[in-house]
Amino acid sequence: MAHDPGFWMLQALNALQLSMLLFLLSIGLTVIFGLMHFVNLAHGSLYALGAYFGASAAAVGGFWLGFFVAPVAVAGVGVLLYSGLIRRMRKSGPMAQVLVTFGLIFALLDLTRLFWGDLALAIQVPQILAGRTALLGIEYPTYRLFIIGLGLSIFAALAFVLSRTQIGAMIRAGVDNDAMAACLGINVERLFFIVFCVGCALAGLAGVVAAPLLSVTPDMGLQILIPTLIVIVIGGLGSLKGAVAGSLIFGFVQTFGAVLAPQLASVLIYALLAAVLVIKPVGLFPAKG
Amino acid sequence: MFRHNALRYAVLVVLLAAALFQAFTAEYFGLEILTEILILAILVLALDIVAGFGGMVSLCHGALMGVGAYAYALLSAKAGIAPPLAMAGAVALTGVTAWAIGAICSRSHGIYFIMATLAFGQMAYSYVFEALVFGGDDGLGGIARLDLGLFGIDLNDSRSFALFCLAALGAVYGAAVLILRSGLGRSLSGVMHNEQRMRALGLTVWRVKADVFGLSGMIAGLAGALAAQHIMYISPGLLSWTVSGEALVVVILGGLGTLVGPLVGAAAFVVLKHELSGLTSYWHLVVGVILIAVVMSRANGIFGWIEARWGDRIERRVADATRKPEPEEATSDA
Amino acid sequence: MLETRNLDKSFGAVHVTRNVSMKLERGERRVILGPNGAGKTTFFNQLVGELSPDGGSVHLAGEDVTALPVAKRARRGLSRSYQKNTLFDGLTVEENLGLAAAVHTGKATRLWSDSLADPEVREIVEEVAEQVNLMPHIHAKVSQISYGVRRQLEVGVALATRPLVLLMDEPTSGVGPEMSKRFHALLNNLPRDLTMLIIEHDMDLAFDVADTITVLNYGEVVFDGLPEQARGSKLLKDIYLGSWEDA
Amino acid sequence: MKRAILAALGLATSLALPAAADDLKVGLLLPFSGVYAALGNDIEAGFTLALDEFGSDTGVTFDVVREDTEVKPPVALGKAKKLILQDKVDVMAGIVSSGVLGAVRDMVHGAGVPLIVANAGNDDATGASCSPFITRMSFSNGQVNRPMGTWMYDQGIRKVFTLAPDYAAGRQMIDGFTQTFTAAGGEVVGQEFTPFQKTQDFGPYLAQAKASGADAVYVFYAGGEAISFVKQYDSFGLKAELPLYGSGFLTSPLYVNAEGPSAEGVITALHYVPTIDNPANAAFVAAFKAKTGRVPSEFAVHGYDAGRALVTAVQTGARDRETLAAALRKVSFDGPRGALSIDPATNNIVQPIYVYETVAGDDGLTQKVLAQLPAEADPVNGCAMPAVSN
Repeated sequence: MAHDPGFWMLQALNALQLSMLLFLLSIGLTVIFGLMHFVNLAHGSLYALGAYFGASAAAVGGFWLGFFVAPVAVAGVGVLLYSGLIRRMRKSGPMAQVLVTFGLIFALLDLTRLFWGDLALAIQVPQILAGRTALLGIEYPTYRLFIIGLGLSIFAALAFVLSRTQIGAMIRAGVDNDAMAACLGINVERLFFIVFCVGCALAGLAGVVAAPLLSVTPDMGLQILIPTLIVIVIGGLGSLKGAVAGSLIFGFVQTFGAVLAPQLASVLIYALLAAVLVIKPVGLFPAKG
Repeated sequence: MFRHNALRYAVLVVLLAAALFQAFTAEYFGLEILTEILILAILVLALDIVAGFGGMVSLCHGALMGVGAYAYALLSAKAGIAPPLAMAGAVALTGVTAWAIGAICSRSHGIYFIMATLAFGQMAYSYVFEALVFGGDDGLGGIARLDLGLFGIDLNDSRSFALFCLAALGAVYGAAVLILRSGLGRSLSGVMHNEQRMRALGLTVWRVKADVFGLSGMIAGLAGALAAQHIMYISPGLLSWTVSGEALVVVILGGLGTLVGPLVGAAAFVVLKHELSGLTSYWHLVVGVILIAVVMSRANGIFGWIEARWGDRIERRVADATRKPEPEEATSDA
Repeated sequence: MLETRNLDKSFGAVHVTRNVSMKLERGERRVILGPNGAGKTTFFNQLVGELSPDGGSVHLAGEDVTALPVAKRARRGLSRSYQKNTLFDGLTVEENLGLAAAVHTGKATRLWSDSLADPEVREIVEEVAEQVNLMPHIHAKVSQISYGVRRQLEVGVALATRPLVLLMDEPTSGVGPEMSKRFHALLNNLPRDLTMLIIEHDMDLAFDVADTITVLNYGEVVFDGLPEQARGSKLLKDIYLGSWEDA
Repeated sequence: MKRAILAALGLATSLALPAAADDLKVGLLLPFSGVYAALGNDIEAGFTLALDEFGSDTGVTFDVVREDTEVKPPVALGKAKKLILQDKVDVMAGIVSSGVLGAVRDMVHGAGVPLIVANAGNDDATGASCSPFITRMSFSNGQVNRPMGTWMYDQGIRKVFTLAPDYAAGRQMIDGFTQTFTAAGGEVVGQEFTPFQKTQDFGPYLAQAKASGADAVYVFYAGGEAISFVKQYDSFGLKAELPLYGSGFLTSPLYVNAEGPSAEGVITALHYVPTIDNPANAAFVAAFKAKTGRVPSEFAVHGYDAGRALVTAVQTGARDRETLAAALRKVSFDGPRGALSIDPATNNIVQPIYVYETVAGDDGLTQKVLAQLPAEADPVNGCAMPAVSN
């Protein structure tokens, strides 16, 4: 395995790119869990929907139209889900929630097949992001750098919102202790609604951003679900820090596992998850409360 | 703790009668469906023991069934061990595997437990998928059924095999009831209700969880060994997490923690699936919507719903007859 | 019978247990008094092993049990009840007691027999039910009995492991004074060789059962002596009255 | 209960009616849901097209019973048993995944029902586990790739890095290629197998390929993985310095539009592309387009030729399981793929292989045939086939 530094640099960027994509997905899921104690297994399906909405819009008005339409449209689906299902399920136990969202996976999978067919769709990378950029002595696909940049910006924006704004303070209060949040006169219901929709929008964004990299197929939601769950469970459910840490761990283990131990590549991440849960049964950075 | 009541007995009798009727009157495809139901029923009983009576919601029971199926196939077809011994071996091996998983996951709860079991299931799946000994994704064929020629039974006949599975299901049901009524079963329900207190009373909680998970794994392994014999061919798809997910759906649709409910659920699920997949290739949509509707109705599955309607009435009648006057302020007689 | 040596515990900057040393002889009934937040329950949690101390040791019947997990200490005869009811809600009174008795008799992990049908278990269940006056409710579910009876059951479950040392965290918490009196009478009727350590909030009630009294304040032992000495103690009055109202 | 199930499945009627003398019951076993649903639909469209086109003047009515395998071997086996034992079909066709083929093999062989394989390419199916009742009208994994090894060496390529998903088909495809490539004198400088259907980011492997010092990369991917792979290969800018070759499924017409410009210039080998220049293909492409509005894929042609093989067998007078099986093994005709025949030693198809480049055409991407490599029968590979009777 004697490779030049450029090789490892390239792999590190690959790992970072995968981490950022997973971060976009897991952050929404984990905040929704932290705040509402709601496990949304259909989060992956929302990601697939984002890719499909994006592909349809991109076919009409190019990548950037898809880029902006997808999160909004998926947030719209989030509004429907929230008012139709989620709000009524809030008081039910986790089992019921897991099952309802399991049912949603089934339903959304077939709905995408009904609307968009079984054939794979695609979104082309816009001209400005096509090609490669020279960076630290290596050439790296510009679009992948865009994903890394987007992930980091979303992370920075969320960190700012959560630490510096009033709504961020409310969310932190809610994650730590919902009873206290209610005492502080926060309209918890509305807060949940906003956070749920933002989480959905981020999943939609992840979908449309991933689409030019991958293929848009009905089962893409199911494929991403397990990695996303692994990320948030390794990190600790409901924890922002955990979502970041989990995404990075997953991205790097997956990427370098494929390079250094290809025979173990598919087992490695599950073994890591099992190991984390044995040592820290509630993940690395569990949310308090 | 599991208890039978009049309703549960009645449903059991109806189910048994329906299964026997189907076994003796159905043609080929009907028998095929019946056998599929019976094997799924064994698997969901295994899952109900841990999930419904121990709060251990497992997403690796599909994988455990797969372990049983592969163990049987390897022992009988590759190692040349006699089928009855291979079956015992498969059950034991799955039990040991499950015991280890249960022991390791015993400290995790709720969603973490679900994810931890998922991780182990996926590990097994990935391993079997890629290991060449197991035939990779092409699977293994040429699996023989148990030879009961000694008793004049030919299991290669669909009807006999269906009845054999029915007998196995009956035995498993009996075993499940015995497990749940044993000291171990009582401790399990104690752990589900209040794990901290059981520990404070001196119970080694992880052992109880692991033991029950291991027993449940043995049952799942039996389901696997039967499934391997039923289709006489196995593939890694058997271990996929969606199989565990479907089993969980069946348990919930039927009624978690009722033993009888999951049996109803297994029958309903298989029949529904076959009816729908014959009508449309979008049958997942229908199943999804039904699942959402059942859970949203807040009933504990189909059987839970029946029990809530009728069970209450029965319970009340019994209670009315035996109630003793008790003061509202009743505290202590000390 | 039960002894702590220099037990110490902090949560971050908060020092919750300060160098606590305490010794209970066999059959001794000691009451721990102290205002809210004095660290009484935290101290209990360290005794039974639900919390591990930063320093110091716990000794049961002459043996160092500091490193043992909760369940092992319990099997060696250390049993506790909780301030908040910690019962098996879906089960009957009999089953609650049975679970505890089954663990004690080693029938709790048997696969081939029902623990509640076991004669040894039955004997303990009946005896404990008599001791804490649960006979009239023996077949009722926890959800069907009143709060006061649940408090009795809370202690009953702890007793059904046949402990050497019984730790009770505010057994009369939340019940009226009249009822508390009767409860203490009931405790006084328990076998004399049972060592008891009781957290009690109400000073007067404490004197009903106490052989000895320990007072904790800010995690520290500020008084250790006989009830008569405590009754007149100025220090005690100050501590207690100071925070009495925030209770 | 039984009545209800059967009625719902639409079986009650088919059970009650005995087949008329000149009715042929055909079981079509394909995935109509799951990841290969698109393939199943294409094969079915081709199959029915062939029955309509060629079957009308045989005087035989083809009664097709279609069953969804869901790409799950146990489900498929159940369905196969149902077709054989309950519907009592005379012949079966279909089967997309090799796993499903492995599952139904013993059943089909044991029951003596002729099966026309319309996709699954597992080498063993016409090798060690061959059967006189199983005739393959599609391809075998090795067959498609073997000619490419020699061809690429002849093009001056000496060092190759290979990539494929880690499952039986992936390994067989790559093995077929490396055998002939190394025999010709080429060197495989690196070989990776990626976790099947679990790899979304090929970046790590692409960086390895780049660092390996190879002249070219040879891969097998299909479906969604093919799309992701081709796009990511292009985005790393590897296409210019490290030309991409592969098994033709990589740039199948079914997926190539989703791959877009990334697929341009990729050179692959396959037994069929819609741009093959012969009259039979021109007619087929026109008919398929008229029926579905799509350009036919290799999957469509599998279905089409499977249907045509069945009709050809019927034309020899075969009407029952035994005679159909015997007749199917002797089928040969000039179809869209050129001259086809069945190798009596293995029952596998013998067909020419086309090397093609994906290029931009007037409306989207199209396939430019670079070479037609002669048809070669697969090695017998452990198959012990009873000789063809009479």
